[in-house]
Amino acid sequence: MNNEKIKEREGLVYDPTQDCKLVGAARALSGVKDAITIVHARPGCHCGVLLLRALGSNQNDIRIVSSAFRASEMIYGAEGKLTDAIRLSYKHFKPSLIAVLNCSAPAIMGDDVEGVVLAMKEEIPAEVFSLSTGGYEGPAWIGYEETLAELTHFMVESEKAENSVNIIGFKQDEIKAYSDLSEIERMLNSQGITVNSVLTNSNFDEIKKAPEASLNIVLGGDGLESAKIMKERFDVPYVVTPYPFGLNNSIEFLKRVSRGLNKQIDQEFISTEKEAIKERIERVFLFLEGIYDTSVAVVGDGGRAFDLAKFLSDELGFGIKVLAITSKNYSTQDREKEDYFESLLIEPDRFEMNRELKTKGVEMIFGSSMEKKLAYELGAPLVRIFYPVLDEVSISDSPYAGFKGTIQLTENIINAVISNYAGIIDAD
Amino acid sequence: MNNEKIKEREGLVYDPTQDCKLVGAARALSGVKDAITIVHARPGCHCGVLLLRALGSNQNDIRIVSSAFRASEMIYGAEGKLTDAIRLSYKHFKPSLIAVLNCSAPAIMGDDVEGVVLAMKEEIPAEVFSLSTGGYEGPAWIGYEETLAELTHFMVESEKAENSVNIIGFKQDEIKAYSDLSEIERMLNSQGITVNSVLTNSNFDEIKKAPEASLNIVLGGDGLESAKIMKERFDVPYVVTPYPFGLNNSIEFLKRVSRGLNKQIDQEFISTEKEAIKERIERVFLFLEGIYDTSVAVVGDGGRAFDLAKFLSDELGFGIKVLAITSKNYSTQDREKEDYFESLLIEPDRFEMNRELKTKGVEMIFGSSMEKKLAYELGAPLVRIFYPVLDEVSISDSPYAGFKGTIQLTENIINAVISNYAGIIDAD
Amino acid sequence: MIQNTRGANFLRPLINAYNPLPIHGITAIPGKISGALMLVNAITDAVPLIHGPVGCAFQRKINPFRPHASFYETPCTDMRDLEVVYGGEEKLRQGIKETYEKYHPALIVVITTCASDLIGDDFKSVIEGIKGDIGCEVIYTAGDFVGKSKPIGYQDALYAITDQMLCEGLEKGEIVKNDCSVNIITLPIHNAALKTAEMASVLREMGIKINKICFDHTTVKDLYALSKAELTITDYPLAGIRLMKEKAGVDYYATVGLEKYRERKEPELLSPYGIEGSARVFMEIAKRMGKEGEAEEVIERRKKIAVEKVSGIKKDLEGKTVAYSGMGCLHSLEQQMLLRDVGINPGLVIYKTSGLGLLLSMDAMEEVRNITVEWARKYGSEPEVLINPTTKEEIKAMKEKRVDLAIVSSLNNAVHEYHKEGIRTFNREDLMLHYQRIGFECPVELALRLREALKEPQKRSPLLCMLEYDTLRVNLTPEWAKLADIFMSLRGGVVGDRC
Amino acid sequence: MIQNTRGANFLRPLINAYNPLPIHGITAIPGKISGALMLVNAITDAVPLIHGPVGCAFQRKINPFRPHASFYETPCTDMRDLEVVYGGEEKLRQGIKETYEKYHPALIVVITTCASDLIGDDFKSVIEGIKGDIGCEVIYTAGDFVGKSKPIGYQDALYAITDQMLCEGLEKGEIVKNDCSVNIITLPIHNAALKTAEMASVLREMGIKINKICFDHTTVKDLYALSKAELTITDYPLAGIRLMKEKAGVDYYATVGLEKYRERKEPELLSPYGIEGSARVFMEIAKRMGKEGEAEEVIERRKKIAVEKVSGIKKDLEGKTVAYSGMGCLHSLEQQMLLRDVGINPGLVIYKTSGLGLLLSMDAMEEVRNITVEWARKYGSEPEVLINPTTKEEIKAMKEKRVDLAIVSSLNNAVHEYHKEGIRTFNREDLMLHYQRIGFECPVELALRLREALKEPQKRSPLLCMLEYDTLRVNLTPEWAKLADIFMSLRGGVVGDRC
Repeated sequence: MNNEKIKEREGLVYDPTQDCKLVGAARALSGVKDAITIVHARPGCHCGVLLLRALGSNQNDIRIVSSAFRASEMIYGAEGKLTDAIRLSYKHFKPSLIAVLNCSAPAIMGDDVEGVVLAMKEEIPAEVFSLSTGGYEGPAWIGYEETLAELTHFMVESEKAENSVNIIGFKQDEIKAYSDLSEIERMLNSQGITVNSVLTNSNFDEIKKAPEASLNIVLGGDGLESAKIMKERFDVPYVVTPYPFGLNNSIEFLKRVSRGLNKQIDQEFISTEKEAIKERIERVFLFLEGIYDTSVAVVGDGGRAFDLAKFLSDELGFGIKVLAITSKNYSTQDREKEDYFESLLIEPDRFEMNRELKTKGVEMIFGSSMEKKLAYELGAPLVRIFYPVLDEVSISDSPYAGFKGTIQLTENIINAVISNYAGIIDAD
Repeated sequence: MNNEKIKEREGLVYDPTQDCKLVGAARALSGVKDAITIVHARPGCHCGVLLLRALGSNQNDIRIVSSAFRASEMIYGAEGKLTDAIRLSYKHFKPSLIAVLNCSAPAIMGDDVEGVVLAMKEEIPAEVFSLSTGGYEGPAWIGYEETLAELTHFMVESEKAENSVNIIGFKQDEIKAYSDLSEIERMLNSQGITVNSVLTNSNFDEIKKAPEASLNIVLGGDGLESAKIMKERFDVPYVVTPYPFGLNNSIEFLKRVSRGLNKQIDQEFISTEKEAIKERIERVFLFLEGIYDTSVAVVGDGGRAFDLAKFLSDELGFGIKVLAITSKNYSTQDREKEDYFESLLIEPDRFEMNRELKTKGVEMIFGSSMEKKLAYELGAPLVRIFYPVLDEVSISDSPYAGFKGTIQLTENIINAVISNYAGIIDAD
Repeated sequence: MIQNTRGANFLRPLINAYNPLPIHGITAIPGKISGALMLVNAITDAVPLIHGPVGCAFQRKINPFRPHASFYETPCTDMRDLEVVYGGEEKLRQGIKETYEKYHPALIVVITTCASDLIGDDFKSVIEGIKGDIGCEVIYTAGDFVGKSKPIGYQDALYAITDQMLCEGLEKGEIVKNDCSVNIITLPIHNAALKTAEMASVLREMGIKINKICFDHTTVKDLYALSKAELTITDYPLAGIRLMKEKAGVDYYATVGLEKYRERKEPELLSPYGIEGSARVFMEIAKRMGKEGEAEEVIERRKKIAVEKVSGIKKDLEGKTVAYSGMGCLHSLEQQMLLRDVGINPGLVIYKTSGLGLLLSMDAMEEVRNITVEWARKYGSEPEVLINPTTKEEIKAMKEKRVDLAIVSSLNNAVHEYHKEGIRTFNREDLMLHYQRIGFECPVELALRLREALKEPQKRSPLLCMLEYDTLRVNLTPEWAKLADIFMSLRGGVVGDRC
Repeated sequence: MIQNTRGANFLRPLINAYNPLPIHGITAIPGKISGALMLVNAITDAVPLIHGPVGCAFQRKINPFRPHASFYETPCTDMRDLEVVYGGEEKLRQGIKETYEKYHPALIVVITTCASDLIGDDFKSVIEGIKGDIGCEVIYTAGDFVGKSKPIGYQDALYAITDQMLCEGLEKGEIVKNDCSVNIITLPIHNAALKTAEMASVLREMGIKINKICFDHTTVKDLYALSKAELTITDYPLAGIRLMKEKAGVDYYATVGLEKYRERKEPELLSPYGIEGSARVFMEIAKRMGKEGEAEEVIERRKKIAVEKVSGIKKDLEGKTVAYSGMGCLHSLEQQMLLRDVGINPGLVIYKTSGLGLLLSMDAMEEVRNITVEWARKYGSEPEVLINPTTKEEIKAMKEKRVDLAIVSSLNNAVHEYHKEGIRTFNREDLMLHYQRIGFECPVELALRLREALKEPQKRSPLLCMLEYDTLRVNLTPEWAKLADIFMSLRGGVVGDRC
């Protein structure tokens, strides 16, 4: 991959394809199942995070509270409101952890959030901590990394359990999160590996016990910082694996984990899964032949989009005209030299990205709900894979990840092509 | 339900919503896994059946052969071609059964198909039979019933196995056929019931052994004729069950089967499944509240559409503005008096049906691929449930039937509403 | 029986799908950026420029007022630490220039954020400094023009337009009036074009021209033309509209006469709906425009047609017992339409103050309640009134009264529980969201829809009945009820954004 | 680099999705009804009436030529036993009347079926009898007008239109000619409008008017106007077009000179594509229209632009070794475009006779093969020729020759196997289906696409490689190969419908 193909943002004005620190932190925290997140901010920030959560994941598991201060409190400080918010959160939810996300306004105002947190720690029998998440302080992925790193502070040294792993970088508000995790667990179990705790999709107590695992799996590179800390502090080694989109990534996932555990890989399991995939794709092989070589764009975060693009190119035979990484992580730079895409955009401005997709003759988009209008303008089907997905739900057992996910992805992709109204418009 | 709500076809000209005898017979036969179907007809009939099969089901399991005769043979008869077709089919596929479907042209020409069949039975070591399937001789569902009835002739008397059932009326070319069958089997197994043979999704040998079952389950009333024959000839009792769309139909399905086997129903299994459904719908309860009361039309065959409509009305709270039964079966008349729909069309002309849907303010259609243009014109999402589905595939484990199907249907329905381009058009 | 226009059938279920989302003053308040974006988005050739960090642009893409219709274009100045320390004016200046070059809009609306507000950037001078260098209009909205009027960002942005664009031109005295014409301005979330079609047609028939309808494919040019009208018709006298009167002499007429009601306490003033309400409103507009003579004939003729149509349908509704829930909200329809026009017979009226509490004080609520009962009596019914009943109690009462139809809100009443008990419902929320409007056709449509609801097949066992709900807020699960409780406690009773 | 028009990007993958379906003479032949429906469907105000049983209408909704675009309107006379015994003429008569009343079309095309043909209904007299009573044109197509010309139903229906509609009018001598104008008629499956745009523009520049382009939103009125042209340009001289010459004096020009080729054996005659091929075709048309003078300048100018553009791209293709598969089919592009225009250097030519066998006799195939090699030599290459190699052999040869790009067909070559071995491909099938057309722009586009293909990322491990394929027909699984074998044996070598 020569560098001429990598494009960085040109202008100053930025129609962002990524979110701010607050959202990265809130996402990480939402996977601590008995935690409450307090958004210490003016109403907009809280409303935004609440909407993302209510539209994009389990609608009955929100756990996001606003400190709800008013404009008038911007002058005298909103520490009182924050104190009330923490008290009320404890009263109503009895959480194990309360995390205060200190946003732009109180940060600039100079609220003494640390002071409030210290005082409340005395008062209520739950852990409380705060994080600096001013919008101007960095992008979402940094907020995510810092939050996971913060969680390591609560972890306790303990005996290692053999063949036990933690999964790091799992985000339970992605479209297929729950079924992806099931499939990943099934794959690991097939190799005699058990999952200790998931960062983040575990109770606070389980997260504290994370050092019991004998290996950390860093999914797609997300949460690498916390894995490094855990290696240093608790001597838990880690492997960075692909997010297991497709057959090859799934096998590679198992290989790296096995290698990390010094285990032999169970080839029989893989053969069985391969056979199952073969049997399913045989049923639609004519369509698969037909859509081979479709020109697509992949627009998603660094922890997922590279691996999806690789699957689409290598296994379905698609032409990846544009790979747009909307949000980096610490592995992104290493992956920029890979070669299954024609053009790579890093954290692009939406205006520039749309222009790029339009000139490249993209026929299908793999993205988030935010690519909906672009897809409409291009007349290209949109397959929603990446966060945030706000206009599609998944409550069935239908992963995109792993061996089963290979079948599900293939099905959805074929359907995205053949089951729209295009035929009628054409016939008109 | 008062009769003013039931509408029959008005005119003579018929833009059909159902197919002819040939297709019903071919569909039944395609589920005899080691059978070859010979379409004895001019090219069009064969091409039509082949397309339905290649686009609507397993693309690597076709087993439909044409006798391929030419116009010139319409004068002197095409018996020679038929003989060749049978020979070649045997030579290439070594099937257990060869079924000759005698279509309009040779039927009117007066080909001695019976004679050919008799001769070939001598020559090749496979069963051969023929059926009269002239397009003018009746609709698809009659062809289906007659084919299953014909299959009973090959069945052999045998000892009954306890808690063993046959499933009749299963059609393996429906969109979710394979996963529906898995789910139905899972449900039966949970009650200690095993599946003996499936009419039709079994080898010819398994079908011959159908009388080993202690009960026949007639899914949605399809194949009733064969169940009656088997009761008479082999003393296998039968129950007609709903097609298990939704929670209530699933429970009702298990109840009827248990009753038919004089078994206690395992309530614990049902409780667990209910709990699972509750947990999943909680995740999307806001959307479910939001789409409650959507005005819909259900356009499908009698063996499925009543049950789906009942689910949509009773459980999702939809208003069934129009229920169009595109193809009857022997249970249809009994069901006409049910009351969860506002207007019922029986085997309607497509022109009249479309007019009805357009005046009723239908906002979503549950139908087949044939309703695609109508849905487009109405600006209503189309959920493809009924045969034929030619523009959507399903190779994943994602049933519409049973307890799991309740979750999958709910997911797909929510997505049909929220994940189209409508929001963009609205915002424009 | 009701015909939809081709190709639009998806919209009702789509909008409804997102409607139960309990935000808007229940568990959250959309910030000012969202409101401003709503307005900018409704102007086809305008582009927003959010002066703040990425989050203020990315999260705001989700439109809290219409979550099904995102804001796909939200460029921002990508404010970082550096600007927070040294100020963001230069970045804003550059950003405006670049925005013009990229998007070539007719208008750039700079939307400020907490961050830019707090660091004290001088938006006004930045804009004044750069305006001449680029080929389009630039204004800014900072959320501080209109006080607490909701939805704050929308109000503020409209004010900014009036103040910074329209009044600018006015000072030069260049307005050529469009004689005897009116503007119709409603919130973009109210489907302006659809809901004002009849009003426009009635006014035209009276000889009143329609200058502009906002917001319906509105362009910047249309905005400039607003000041050509003699009168602006609006639901509520938004700050921007009041300013237009003050500075440009375009007087306004508010269809919901909240101000007058506070003086005169005549409940009719709150309801511009139904046959009489609409007639009153049209006549008042006509008077303001000096068209009483023409108006009388038009109104009488249209009224007559509507009355005839309704009475044709009324027969099927006679003798049916109805329960309805008190509206609380000012969009109230029961008095004018249900009782007077359609002539339904309420056996039961239900009040849920948990919902109302958000919107009106306890006194005001009592007032509304009294009005409701009084009205019912006037039309010959003596309804039982339930205050904050549990769903069980409601159902018990409905069964005792042999209620044929419950006209309730899917957001405040557990309609699926009613259905399970065999009680038919009519969703007030749906009417309000999609059909309610000023004019004579609406009561006819309501009558038709009620008749249909009476015939609707029963829904026997909704899956939603499996879930637990809060006993008071029957549309919220316990989880959400907790969030609502916390929010209420912290805000100390906010005024919602819905109305 | 290649820009698609807005909103049409879905079409290529959608059409491609259904393209590998092995019908059309491989395992089946679409019947005449499908062909007739294709034509009727292309006339916006025409409605078919299938005179036969329901199956002939229901199954035929699936369009074998374009499975993604069904025929949603296929009313039939619902023939039953009774009609088979007593005849269906009365039902047809009633059916025509009712069809008119229901659909109000400008034309009803009665399509007969095996059943109605065999029972001997007299379509002609039924139609003549009822024509006067209804307000539209009625014709019938019975599949017996045009012999074996493929696609039979399409040919037949076009013939029926010419015979029963156009020539009817002609006899009355009412034609007012559209001076110096031409029709362009292609199959509706060939995306007429898209693919003839440049041709129309070139002809217009020469002073030749375009009377009608068929089929592209064609109405019945447009059909009547066909006879006003002086000349019809078509790919193949369809029977209906020949009839138009005979009866209405509208001569025709076939761009693919199959008839002339049979006389003169000049391979160029088979290829109207590429810069020279297009120039020849345009000049021949101009001569027929008496516009040689104007034509010369236009062609020279357009040629020059194309040549310049191509040579700009050629640089990137120089020194690259290419393998290509022999086309066999008459849409052949290698000679004109690949060799002459783009100047590629073929190291390897592959022939698959299993595919060719369907279309040409062995002799004809040998002929085509010789032409191919001769052409390659002429342009300085001495390619190796492989006849019916296995995929393994192909790949081995390609690796030996260090092939940079294999220009092959996804329908005849196992492209996913090449990819697995690191060989880049260019899909001929895709070019043919979506882009190939007469004109000077096409070679430029081809050159661009070839250059892009050379840069395309490798596809390393296609899932399709997991499947078993037939060794000879590498696009078919063994299951389908058996169906194909049976079909071939029974038909004894049919002529396919594709070309």
